[in-house]
Amino acid sequence: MDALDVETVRKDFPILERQVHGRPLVYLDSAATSQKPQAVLDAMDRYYEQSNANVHRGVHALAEEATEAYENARGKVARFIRADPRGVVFTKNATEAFNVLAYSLAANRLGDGDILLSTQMEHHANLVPWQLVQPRAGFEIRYIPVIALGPDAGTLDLDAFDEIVATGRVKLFTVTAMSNVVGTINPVADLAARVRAANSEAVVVVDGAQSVPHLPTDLLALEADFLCFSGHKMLGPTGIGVLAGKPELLDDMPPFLGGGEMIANVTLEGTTFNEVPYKFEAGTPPIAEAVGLGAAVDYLSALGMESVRAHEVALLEHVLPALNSVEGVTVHGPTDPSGRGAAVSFAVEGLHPHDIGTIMDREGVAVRAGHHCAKPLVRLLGSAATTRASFYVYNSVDEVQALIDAIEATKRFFVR
Amino acid sequence: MDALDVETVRKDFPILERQVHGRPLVYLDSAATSQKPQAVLDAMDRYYEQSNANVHRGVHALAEEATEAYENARGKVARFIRADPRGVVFTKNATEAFNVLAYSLAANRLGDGDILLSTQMEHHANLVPWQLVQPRAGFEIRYIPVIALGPDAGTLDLDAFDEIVATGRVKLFTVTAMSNVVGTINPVADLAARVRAANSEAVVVVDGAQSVPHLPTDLLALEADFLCFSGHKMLGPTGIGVLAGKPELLDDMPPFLGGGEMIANVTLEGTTFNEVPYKFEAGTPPIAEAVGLGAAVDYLSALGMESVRAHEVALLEHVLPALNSVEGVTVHGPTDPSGRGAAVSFAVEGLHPHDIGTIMDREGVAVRAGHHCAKPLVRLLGSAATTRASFYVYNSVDEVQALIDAIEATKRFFVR
Amino acid sequence: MSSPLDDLYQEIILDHYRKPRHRAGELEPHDVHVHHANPLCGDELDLRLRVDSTDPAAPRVGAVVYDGDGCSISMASASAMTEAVTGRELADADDLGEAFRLMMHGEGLKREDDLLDGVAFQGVAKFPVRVKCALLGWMALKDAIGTYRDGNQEHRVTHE
Amino acid sequence: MSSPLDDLYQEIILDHYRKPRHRAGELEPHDVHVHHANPLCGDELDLRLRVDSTDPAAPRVGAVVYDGDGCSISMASASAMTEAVTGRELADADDLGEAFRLMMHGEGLKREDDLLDGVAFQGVAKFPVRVKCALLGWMALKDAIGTYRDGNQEHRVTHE
Ligand SMILES: Cc1ncc(COP(=O)(O)O)c(C=O)c1O
Ligand SMILES: Cc1ncc(COP(=O)(O)O)c(C=O)c1O
Repeated sequence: MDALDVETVRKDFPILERQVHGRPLVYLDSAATSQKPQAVLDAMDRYYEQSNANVHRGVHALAEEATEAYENARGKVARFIRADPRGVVFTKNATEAFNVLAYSLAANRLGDGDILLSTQMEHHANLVPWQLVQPRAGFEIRYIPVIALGPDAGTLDLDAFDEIVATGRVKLFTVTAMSNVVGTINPVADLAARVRAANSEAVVVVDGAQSVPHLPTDLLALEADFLCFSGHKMLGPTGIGVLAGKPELLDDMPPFLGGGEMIANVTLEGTTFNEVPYKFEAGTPPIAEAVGLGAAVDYLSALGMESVRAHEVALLEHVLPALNSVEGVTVHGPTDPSGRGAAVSFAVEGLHPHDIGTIMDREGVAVRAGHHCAKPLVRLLGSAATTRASFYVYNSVDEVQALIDAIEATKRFFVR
Repeated sequence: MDALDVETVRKDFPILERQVHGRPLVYLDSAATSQKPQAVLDAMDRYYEQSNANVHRGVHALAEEATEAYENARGKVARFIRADPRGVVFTKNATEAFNVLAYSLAANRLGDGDILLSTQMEHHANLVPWQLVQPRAGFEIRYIPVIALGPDAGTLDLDAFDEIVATGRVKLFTVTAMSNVVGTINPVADLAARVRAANSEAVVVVDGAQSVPHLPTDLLALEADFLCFSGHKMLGPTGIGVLAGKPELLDDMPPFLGGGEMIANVTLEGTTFNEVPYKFEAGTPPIAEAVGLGAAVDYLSALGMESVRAHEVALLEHVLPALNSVEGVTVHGPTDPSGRGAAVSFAVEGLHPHDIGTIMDREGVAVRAGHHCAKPLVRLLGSAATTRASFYVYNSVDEVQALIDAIEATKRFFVR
Repeated sequence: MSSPLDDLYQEIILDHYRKPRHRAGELEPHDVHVHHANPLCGDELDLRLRVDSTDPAAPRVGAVVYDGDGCSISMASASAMTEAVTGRELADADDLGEAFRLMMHGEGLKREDDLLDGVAFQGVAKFPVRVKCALLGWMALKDAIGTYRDGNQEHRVTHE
Repeated sequence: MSSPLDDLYQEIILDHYRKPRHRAGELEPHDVHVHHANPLCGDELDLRLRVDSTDPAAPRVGAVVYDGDGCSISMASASAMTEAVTGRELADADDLGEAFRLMMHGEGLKREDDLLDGVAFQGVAKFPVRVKCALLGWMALKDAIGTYRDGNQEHRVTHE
């Protein structure tokens, strides 16, 4: 495993040369969306400048090239997460992937008496879709609580988990592999195994929106049936996400969106559907975006996901103690870098996250202030909002210092 | 109205410099997807290289710039079709837009005894979604037949239309403004008025996937409640579509996809939803794609949509007689350029569209062979497939000749 | 020479933030209590209003207090609002709120003198994401007056 | 020097297209009729099979005819198929079909001599979108044999 050379990496990201309010940009908001390396932009431009056509239906050269580029991207993504390409469905974002599962899987497989088990640390994308279909399907939604205080703060309450699982009624278990607010890495494979042991019919869904960009991913090892994630958080473009899963399960699911591409035959009386993954890709797919995501995956693979993770752990080893040493700062979530990702939420006594975010921005430091689309968790942390700094391959130790300096500046600003 | 200078336009499209099998590319497949001008690619690159961030939730400079870029694009699209920006929802493609309407509108507003009136010339995107929700909602789907033969071939059977409308039971009417197979321009405003006269509660949905790229569009003048179209067919990127409609109607509709952005508040017990258009934009939206679509709209507006249309009519005035003069060739659909767009399907006696498409490709001419995702219509034309040449702003009269030459070459190939 | 940030966090605003006026979780007696939330930012505000009906034809803001969890802009603006409206006729307070709203949307500055320290929030208009924060207290007041007129005592509002 | 297009449309293929063998919409008597469609391309094919059970332990292709609406590749391939399988034991015809399928997927050329003109379709493998066309007739035959073995007489299949 090669250590990641941040200075070299940074050169690949044009936006990092930018100034914000006369200061160099310190981008610490990758958990919201990542920046893009030149290679990703080039791959999309090349696609548009040389091969652009609609896929799957054409006999002309561009259509064949476009189809090949699109399907190659599917193959790259499949290899990146060790999945069967037949089970790699391109969606518009992670959110759509969850909706496909809610409408086509949960609403059909679950009913009265069944429990859909989720957690209190989920992103809205992994909460709202289930809530939307629940009234019609009639299953019950339960949430594993998150421990608020003490050494295990920010982790799942496993006793509560075991208790719910012991009912044997958990038919669908959905959990994030990594919290976008407090960074917690959940023991997904272990939890999945326990759910399956209690009910062999249970389906396990994993939110990989934060884990796939930052950790080596092996769908099989995760013991998951489905994994949802987004391209834009892993150096890829906006407009593309992935629903990866077992082809057999996808085969059994009714289609969700209807339209072109997903059909085998259409008559005015009815329709027969195409095979997976196409059954779930209605309409013209995000072709250039798939190409861009393929290039992002190539870029990450060239760095090596082990190296990416090691780089972030090294950053965490700087940032956690540095934050804790600032008076009035409380870091949320796991304290040991080995148990967490590089999304770091914190509170500053007496200061509101919005004010912190605004003042830090004037220092060039981009952090996020708010509920991070995970209101139930943020509420549990005792506030309506947190300030979150999140790191990625292009962030350096110097930027950790810039963060700390900006927090100090913010404090001075309000007490002056 | 300035006439469009094709040679100048062509310089803006890098892909047109390409060779295919040693011949200059003659791209006649714009009805499937259009090529992209440099300005669109540049706008997206600039976004990624300078302002990329997630939208709507950030207080830092990039997040504000990204939000502004995204919302500006919404404004541009709204002005382009004369719609209220609050009623402009960005989807992933036209197909998703129809699905939103099927799941959130038809499945809720229509029930037993109601008729959803469609036509036999619709694209699968405007057939399958309604079919998917129909069993649950219980409404009846009726189709206006298309006249197969005679001077009105390829147009809607208006007598049959009037008969169905006279029942007063048509609660939703959906029709394409322009056929993607035979080019027919439907008298949408007139049909809409008749439907509303018979039932003031009726909702009118227009498929603008082919019309918005090629004709000046005025949502009000169309008398439509909703208009669905795709970015990639109008010089914009893949990965973005539009559901445009009356904000009041969107307000009344339950949300479709659940997730971040579309919520006002989330608790573990339930959710309240954001206002329109955000209620229908779950998850991270196609931000760069919206920026690209905004640039495409700027490009088209600079050409002038009247000029775009005039250019295509001029091409049709060449291509229709030229095709008709080739022995064995039958052109489908309206014969008068004023009643049709520039998607031209034809049959060549004794030759199968797939063979035609393959041989033409060797001549550098990209046409589409197949059912064009409009099987019911293509079946009516008497075959399982047609060959379709479709034209756009960058196509020249010389390319019409290239098409004719390629057809002749194909005929020679098979009789040699 | 003032930087935009100075516009946002004027000394007057910081002063209201550090030394809030009429910030309290109780007001006894009171006629109306409203709770307003800005869920996208996470700001929350409770406002209690006592109406002075000495002249039943022209009821006035007898007293108004606020409390909440929010950024400096939202809390300081609520503080400045309480000073500007106390003692005014309800209709007049409503009108003043409208003047504030227009100012925040960059649509002109009316009743400058009556807004008192509220004028200091003009600079916030340059920070679109923060405009909602500055409006929160005023929206709550407007809602409290409406709730009172409707003959009710409690109202909860979530701003989208 | 052959161009890829010549590979696709070899003289042999064009010959089968122009002068189809065993192309007919009827075969009396027949044991099985199958209808296969490739909806994504629009190809449709009817195949009728008469089984020769003189040796009940080793039934043979007594006669096979096809008809349909499809491109030159699909129709010519079906034509070449009928010549290659007529008279063969059903199990052997199945095996030959598998050899053809592997060849089309670029996985080696087996039973070259038995495939007769079928070998000419090798070049189609370079045109991925056309491979399905070349396979249509062979898929129909395989299905007809299976349908016969299952004791049925009719089957309709839509290839996805
Ligand atoms: C008339 C018509 N409607 C709808 C669509 C669907 O568009 P998309 O595939 O971009 O969703 C198309 C394009 O294929 C079309 O031509
Ligand atoms: C943990 C988690 N899940 C899901 C999502 C939703 O991703 P998207 O907005 O791209 O659909 C996000 C990102 O916001 C996330 O952090």
